Amino acid sequence: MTRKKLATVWLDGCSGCHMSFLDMDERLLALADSIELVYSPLVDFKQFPERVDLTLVEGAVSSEDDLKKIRHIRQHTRVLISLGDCAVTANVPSMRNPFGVKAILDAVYQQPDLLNAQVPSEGVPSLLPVARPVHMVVPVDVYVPGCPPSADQIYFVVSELLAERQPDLRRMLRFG
Amino acid sequence: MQKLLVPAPSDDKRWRMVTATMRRHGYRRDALIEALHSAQEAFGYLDSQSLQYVARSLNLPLSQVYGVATFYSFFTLKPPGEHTCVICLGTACYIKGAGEIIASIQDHFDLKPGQTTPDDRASLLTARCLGTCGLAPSGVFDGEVVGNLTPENVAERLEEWLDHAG
Amino acid sequence: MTNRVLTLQINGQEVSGREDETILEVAREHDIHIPTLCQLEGLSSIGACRLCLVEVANVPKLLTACITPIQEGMEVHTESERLNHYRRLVIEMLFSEGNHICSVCVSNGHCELQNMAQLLGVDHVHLPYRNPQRRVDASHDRFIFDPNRCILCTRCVRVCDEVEGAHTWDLKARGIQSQVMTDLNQPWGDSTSCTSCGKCVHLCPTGALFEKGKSVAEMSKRREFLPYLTIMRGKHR
Amino acid sequence: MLAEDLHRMAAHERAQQLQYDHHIIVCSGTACRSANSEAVRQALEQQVQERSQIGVCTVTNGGCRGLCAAGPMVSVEPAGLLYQGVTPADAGAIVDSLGSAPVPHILCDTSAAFFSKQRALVLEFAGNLDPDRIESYLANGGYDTLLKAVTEMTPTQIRDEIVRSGLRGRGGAGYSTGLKWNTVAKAQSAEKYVICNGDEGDPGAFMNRSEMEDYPFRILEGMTIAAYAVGAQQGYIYVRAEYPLAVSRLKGAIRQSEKLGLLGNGIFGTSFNFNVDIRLGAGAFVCGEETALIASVEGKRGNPRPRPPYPAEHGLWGHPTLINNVETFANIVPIIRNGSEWFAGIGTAKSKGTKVFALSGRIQNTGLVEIPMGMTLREIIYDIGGGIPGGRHFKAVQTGGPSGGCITAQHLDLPMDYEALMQVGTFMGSGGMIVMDDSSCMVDVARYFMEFCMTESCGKCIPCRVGTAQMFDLLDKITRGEATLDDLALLEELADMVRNTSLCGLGQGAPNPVRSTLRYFRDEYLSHIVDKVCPAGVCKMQHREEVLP
Repeated sequence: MTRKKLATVWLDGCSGCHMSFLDMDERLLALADSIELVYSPLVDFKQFPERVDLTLVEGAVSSEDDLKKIRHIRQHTRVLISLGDCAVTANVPSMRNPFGVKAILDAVYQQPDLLNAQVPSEGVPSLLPVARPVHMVVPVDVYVPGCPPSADQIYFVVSELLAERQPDLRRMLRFG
Repeated sequence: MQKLLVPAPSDDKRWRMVTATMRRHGYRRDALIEALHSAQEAFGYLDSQSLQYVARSLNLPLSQVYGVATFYSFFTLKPPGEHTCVICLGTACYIKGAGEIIASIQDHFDLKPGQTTPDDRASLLTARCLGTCGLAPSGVFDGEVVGNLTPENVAERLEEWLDHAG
Repeated sequence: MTNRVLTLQINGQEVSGREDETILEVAREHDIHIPTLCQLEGLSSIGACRLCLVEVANVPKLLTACITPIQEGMEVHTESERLNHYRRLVIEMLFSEGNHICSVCVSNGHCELQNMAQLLGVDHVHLPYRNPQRRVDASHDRFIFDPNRCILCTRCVRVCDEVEGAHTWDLKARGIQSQVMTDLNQPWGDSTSCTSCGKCVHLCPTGALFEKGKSVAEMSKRREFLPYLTIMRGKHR
Repeated sequence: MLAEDLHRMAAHERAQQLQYDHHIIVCSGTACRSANSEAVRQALEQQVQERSQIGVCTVTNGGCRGLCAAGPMVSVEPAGLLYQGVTPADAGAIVDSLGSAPVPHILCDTSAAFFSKQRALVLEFAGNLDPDRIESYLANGGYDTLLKAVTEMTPTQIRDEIVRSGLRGRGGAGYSTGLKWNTVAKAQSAEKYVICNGDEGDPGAFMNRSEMEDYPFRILEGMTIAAYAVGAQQGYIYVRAEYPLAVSRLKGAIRQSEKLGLLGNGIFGTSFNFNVDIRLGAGAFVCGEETALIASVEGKRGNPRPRPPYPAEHGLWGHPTLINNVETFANIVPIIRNGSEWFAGIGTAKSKGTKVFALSGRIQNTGLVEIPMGMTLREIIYDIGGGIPGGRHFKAVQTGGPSGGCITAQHLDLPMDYEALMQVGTFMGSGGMIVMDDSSCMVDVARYFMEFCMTESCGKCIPCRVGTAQMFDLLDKITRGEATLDDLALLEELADMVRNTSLCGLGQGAPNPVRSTLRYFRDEYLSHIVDKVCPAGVCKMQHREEVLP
């Protein structure tokens, strides 16, 4: 049996969803028989592969870089899974949305008591006007809300998808 | 039980109009909107003093009075300018270019609907239909209904008001 | 007033109730769940949240269960794909209207909006978020009002008026601009009418009203007083 | 006042009027006033004086002639002349011409289709009554009908007449007026109310304004008959504060009627008492909805509540309340005076009588017209309305205001009645008719109406509060050229949901302009979305390299 290609992606989030993924513990070993981890912040591949079966996305789409990445990933992924509240609702990253980028950057980098106050502009991707959930940018196939979703839930979703079934856990999951 | 009458906030004669309206309605709670109309007619807008006076006189909670005053768009809690220009945004006026008139006022006088010029000379307001659709686009300049408005003739009138400022 | 007993069907089940009862009351007496958010026993029903809409045979429009009195022979359906679709949209609308960040909310895990989303299977919001800018009012000694989490159910307004009798809360403006506020739209702490009784806080379905000092997920609400007060008031009448 | 007094006053006024050889009547409606009709009247009075015609000619205020865009209108009786666009400078010529050839350059052709195709029931007397003087009304048979009603008919007989006439509510929904009256009459209560809904909030409708300005006594008489028929003692007229002239005319009419005992206790020597008070609206479209209107009369925020219970059983302060539109009340006098059969003989099978429409937008003759139900849209627009100006092409007409829809060229031969309009996806509404030509963008029109509904939503129920805002955002996005087909799908999903789940008519009707324009002008939506082009050239599209989702 060929192993399914799995990727995990970290956009604007706290990495908590990835921690929860790792919390699957020994079940990861069980999964390892049927999946091949082809791209992830947890491993060292630099390029997102041409064809990926399942991609778990953590984090909101907050910057130009996030946007570019997720569009590329969508093109090369069969089943895209929004993992956790940041990907599903934009969650904490969206708390800046009502105020606008300038107000936020000024509040953080232009405080009068800061020495050499200046907004970083080199080597960091510029922020989008608002942080968005992944499905507002590209089509999403499966939603797994939670902050973070539990290891059990992630395991259930991944194993159902590996079995080519649409996981139905809508009433089991909640925001937050 | 006879309720004690609340004294007017000051000896400003304009309060008499408000008091008279409330008295005519027997200080009943349902006179709230009528009382607010009187207060706005007397003072041009509703400040917190008016709202409190009406609330106390009619025995109504402050929040209810504030809620009513802000529900109806006819009431304003901000003092208007010396002159007011109301542009009708009814459908007939919109179809005939009321939107462009508003835009041109915005461009030429830096005045948006609901705003007053910094020198308090003129306020721009919009209405939801003056019922003078036959004259569309129409407006009200200091209480006088004027029809067939154009960006040009509106600008003319506004300039007249603003020029006399100094 | 005579209180005849009427019989009707809810979801195919024969049920009966007094003629002055609503569809919602009769359904609850028979353990049939109809979702609600604005309705609360002990307060007047206003039919605002639209979650309790039900289908009734031979009635073209959907009816508000919390307000509609039962009728003899009525055939009520409380569940259908269409109703569920509408109910999910109502919940999505609420999430899109305010700034609901469950993960950092005092009411996380105790929130009626969050629970309702789960119950109705809302796993994401496909309406654009509106991201309004709303100011938190922490001027009161003991309580905080965070309008970002307010769903305008007006339970606070109703309990303050109908039970406490202070009428500190009311709505200002209208439509998408409406918000609850105290007295003349002043800081809550400056309100002259508030008795600090806290009933509004405990009836609030979300984390919009909460006690100072409570951290994430720590604010669970106590509602036992409401039925008790309602019964006692009934006895005095 | 008793019957003899009424007849004596009427006879006296008629005799007064007969003293004059000529009557010059100047329209004093809002539209003509804003075209300076006051100055015209003063000039005419002055000329009458200067030319020593006092005692021969009288100058009075009159009501609307319908042709609002051509004001100020002046008529001369009994010659039956009508002048349009009169200026104070024309006054001398008009007075000089009395009894001889009319002044040619301002003469209005009253044989034109605009006048000949109309049928005046509500707008009876075509503006010849002086709305400020009860004597003028009495001289033309005013209050005769009330006299007949309270002295010769029982309340049941009156209600039967109204039922048989087939009159339906003129506020828009078209519910049977007679059945509504019966419900209120049957409701058990010591207190009952009659409310006249004059909160004409539809942008583009001004029938009720004109009716209240010109026929305040007729409306009061209709309300009083209604009160007698349902057993009410108190009435309210709820008028928009934006209609100051209507308010002052109604106030004057109430005062004069009270003075003559036509309102108050023991009307015409019977035991029937009825008083009327005015309540000012304050700028909330939702208050046109019955339950919101009641909340507003009670001095509260205009929040509607779910029906049932209907106001007919549980209305103002919890008492049975009859709420009818201004025009409905204006129809009562002719029905009772001429009989239900006469009324039922006008109109179509299910829609009886006439309807007053306000024609505006891209049409030659903007103004007020009254037509028998069942006339086709083509006759209204091309014959009465004089067609589309500037060589442009008719595109659609919006009826029913922000809760209505559009009627397109393919339905120009549609007979105007309640059912026919419903079939093509709009409704009668209160009678606003806004004509659009090929220079109007239908998406922009839909966006305009949605903005209206969004700002007028009371905010009580979630679908209307949030749904109208979301739909407005989507329409705005489409008119900016930034929307996708997914946005269009979402718009349609929301339109269905808001329509079916909103608490009151405002929310339920808010998606109608969208649904209707999507039904007939989907291609315009698609060209905004797919090609990023506004076919009418109204919307300013943002051409961006990459549009962010």
